[in-house]
Amino acid sequence: MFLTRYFSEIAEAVGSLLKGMRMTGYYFTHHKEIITQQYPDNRATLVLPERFRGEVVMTHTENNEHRCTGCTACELACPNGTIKVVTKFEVNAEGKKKKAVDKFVYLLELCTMCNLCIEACPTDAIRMAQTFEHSVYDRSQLTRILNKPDSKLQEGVE
Amino acid sequence: MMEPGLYHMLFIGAALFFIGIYGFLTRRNLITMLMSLELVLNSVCLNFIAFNKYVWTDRLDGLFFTVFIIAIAAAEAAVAIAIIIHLYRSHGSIDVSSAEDMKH
Amino acid sequence: MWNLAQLTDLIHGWLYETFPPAWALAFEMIIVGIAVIGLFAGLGLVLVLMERKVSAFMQIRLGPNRVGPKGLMQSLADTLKLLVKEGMTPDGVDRFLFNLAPFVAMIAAMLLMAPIAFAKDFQIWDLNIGVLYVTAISSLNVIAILMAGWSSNNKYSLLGAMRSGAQIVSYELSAGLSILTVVVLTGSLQISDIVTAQSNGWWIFKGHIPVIIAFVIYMIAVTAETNRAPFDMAEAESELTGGFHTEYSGMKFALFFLAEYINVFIVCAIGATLFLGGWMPLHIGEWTAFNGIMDWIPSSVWFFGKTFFLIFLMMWFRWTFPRLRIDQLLNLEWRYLLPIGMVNILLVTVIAILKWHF
Amino acid sequence: MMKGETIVFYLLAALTLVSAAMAVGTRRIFRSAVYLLSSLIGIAGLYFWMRFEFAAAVQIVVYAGGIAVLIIFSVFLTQRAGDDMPTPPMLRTIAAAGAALLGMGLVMLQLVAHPFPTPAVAEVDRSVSAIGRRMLATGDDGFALPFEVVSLLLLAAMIGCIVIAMRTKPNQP
Repeated sequence: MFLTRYFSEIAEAVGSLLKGMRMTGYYFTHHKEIITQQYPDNRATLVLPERFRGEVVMTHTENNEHRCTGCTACELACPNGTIKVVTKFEVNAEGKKKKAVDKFVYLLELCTMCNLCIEACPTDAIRMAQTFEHSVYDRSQLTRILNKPDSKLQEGVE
Repeated sequence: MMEPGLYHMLFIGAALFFIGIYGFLTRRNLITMLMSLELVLNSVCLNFIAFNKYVWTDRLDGLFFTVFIIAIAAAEAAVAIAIIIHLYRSHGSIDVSSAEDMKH
Repeated sequence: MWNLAQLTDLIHGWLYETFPPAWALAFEMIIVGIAVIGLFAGLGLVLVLMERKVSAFMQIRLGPNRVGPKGLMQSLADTLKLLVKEGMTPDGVDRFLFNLAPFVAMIAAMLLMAPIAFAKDFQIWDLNIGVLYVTAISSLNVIAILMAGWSSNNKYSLLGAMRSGAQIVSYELSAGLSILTVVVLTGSLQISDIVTAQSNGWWIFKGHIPVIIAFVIYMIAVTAETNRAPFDMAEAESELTGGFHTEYSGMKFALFFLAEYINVFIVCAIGATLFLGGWMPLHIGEWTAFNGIMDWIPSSVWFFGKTFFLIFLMMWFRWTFPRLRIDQLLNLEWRYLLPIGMVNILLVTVIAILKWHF
Repeated sequence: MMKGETIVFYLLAALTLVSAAMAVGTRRIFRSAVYLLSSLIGIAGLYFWMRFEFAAAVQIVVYAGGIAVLIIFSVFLTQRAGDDMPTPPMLRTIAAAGAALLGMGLVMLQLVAHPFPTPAVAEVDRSVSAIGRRMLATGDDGFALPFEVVSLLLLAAMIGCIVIAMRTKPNQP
């Protein structure tokens, strides 16, 4: 029947439009749900989501020890060639030579924060930090060495 | 003669009429000819209103004639433009000379 | 109390005592002109800021909040920027029409101010054909858009202008029909008559369902007529790079922009006058105490309150609905709004003849 | 000193006549349409000046809002931007101008010579409701029949436009 279809179309259209207007009207009347961050002003109180990925850092304990064994699994996992692990051989107390990390070079300018290196790391030595203010005046400052000077491998990490 | 009255209105009406006639005679483009015709119709309307205002003040006939002329002009313009656009589609031009094959 | 007629009478009397009549009339015209231009500037500033704030809140944003307290000076800063920008005239345009078009848009908007009753006894020109005058002059708007579109010598502008022409000419019919429903009930085209006819209740309350339908159709049709989203086919940034005002910059663009907002204000003011009682306060039957309190609120506050409510409604449409395609747009008008409007006006005529309205 | 009303009249008359002359004189077709529009608005202003508000509003609604837009649309559909119309041949221009001037002279001679009757004093009520009553009255001074005839004519014009503008299918000859 033509007329019933005509009017049911109109009723349907009006109903769906009112639904949309109810949604925007809800947002309009609930100012507390505003998600805009007034960024530079609220830097002190800024809370980032837990899973936000800013840059790769290496965790160090208070004794200046890290957990990186220099296995280069992260280097292999990285799709962009962001990480270069320079290794050296250390002589341990028993007189054996052992591979250890010399410089963990991280090229921030190439990194896409894809998290693959963190997943590849067998010893949980690196993690994603939440810092995001990365702008610098010189590109060379984006090349970072993640292991702190004179840091040692944590005991018991193989 | 400074105070505007019937003669001023009739002068404007006559001038508009002959401006329209001049345009109708010189132009060969159908749309501009239609525009000239609109001027002619308007001059007639103006005369009707002027006579209603200054001579037969106790009647409304001039106003009614104007309203009916405007309605007819609207119908005429709509039909004319439909014909013009159809002519443009079939002949690719709206010059009156392109419509000459209707003679045969 | 709150009587603006005393103020206007005072100025009128003083002018006619001090100056010869011709000069007094000229001065009155100048005063009215300055008042209208001042209202334009004020409305432009307020409406632009309101639109940005409303859109921001509806999209869970904050909106402008840097210039001045809570961003209140933002539109002032925008105006300053547009004023000092270079007004470019591109090569190959029809210079005369290109520069004339924004002013035609402004003049049409200014002429529309004449019959609007801003408060009790506060009206520039109480024409006996008030509503018809408004529909007549508002159709001049399309001419400015067509002029801008053609003279820009740009295919996007031309397309925008043609879309806008088709749209405005067709939606004018629906707007006119819904205006006619109120005219049928009132029996007069004069704005002051229409307002006083609503002293015992606004038409939207005492006109039964047909007037409500007419109100809905009116709001849809004027949203289309002022080229606002979801009917902004003439500008359609994402398809036509701005449509008819693609080539405009600086002050000429600002005039188009301002004319759009003034038109929004005017159609909302007319809608408020026709359906929501203009400056008439809300009265409910025999509740004298309630009616007394409502009378105490000045009439201009009532008028602007209703108008801004309708403007808010239009902004709500704009920031909720997606843009229509041109064929959907014409479908909506010719298949739905126009037939419904015609049946509606028949219903209203029956109601008016049988005196069912109260 | 002239009254304000007189000045307004002369301004409106000048607007009407000058823009009408430019409408038939210019070689750019879109400008011609815009000048025609301003001439029509000038005539509406003259109606306002004579206190025929209803006629003025109808003039603006139908001419400015309808016919001018139609004409501009047909210009959009049939012309290219930037094209000028060719100048008419000199002979035709002179002949047309001569004919128009001659006719104008003859009409003006008749006009000045003819005495028009003095007006009846009482002005009839020209409000919209009075116009509406006359429009639908069937008596001696009613206009119900022309009204119906015009509405029939509009219907016929509408059907005619639809028939003319209907696109014939491309595969048929």
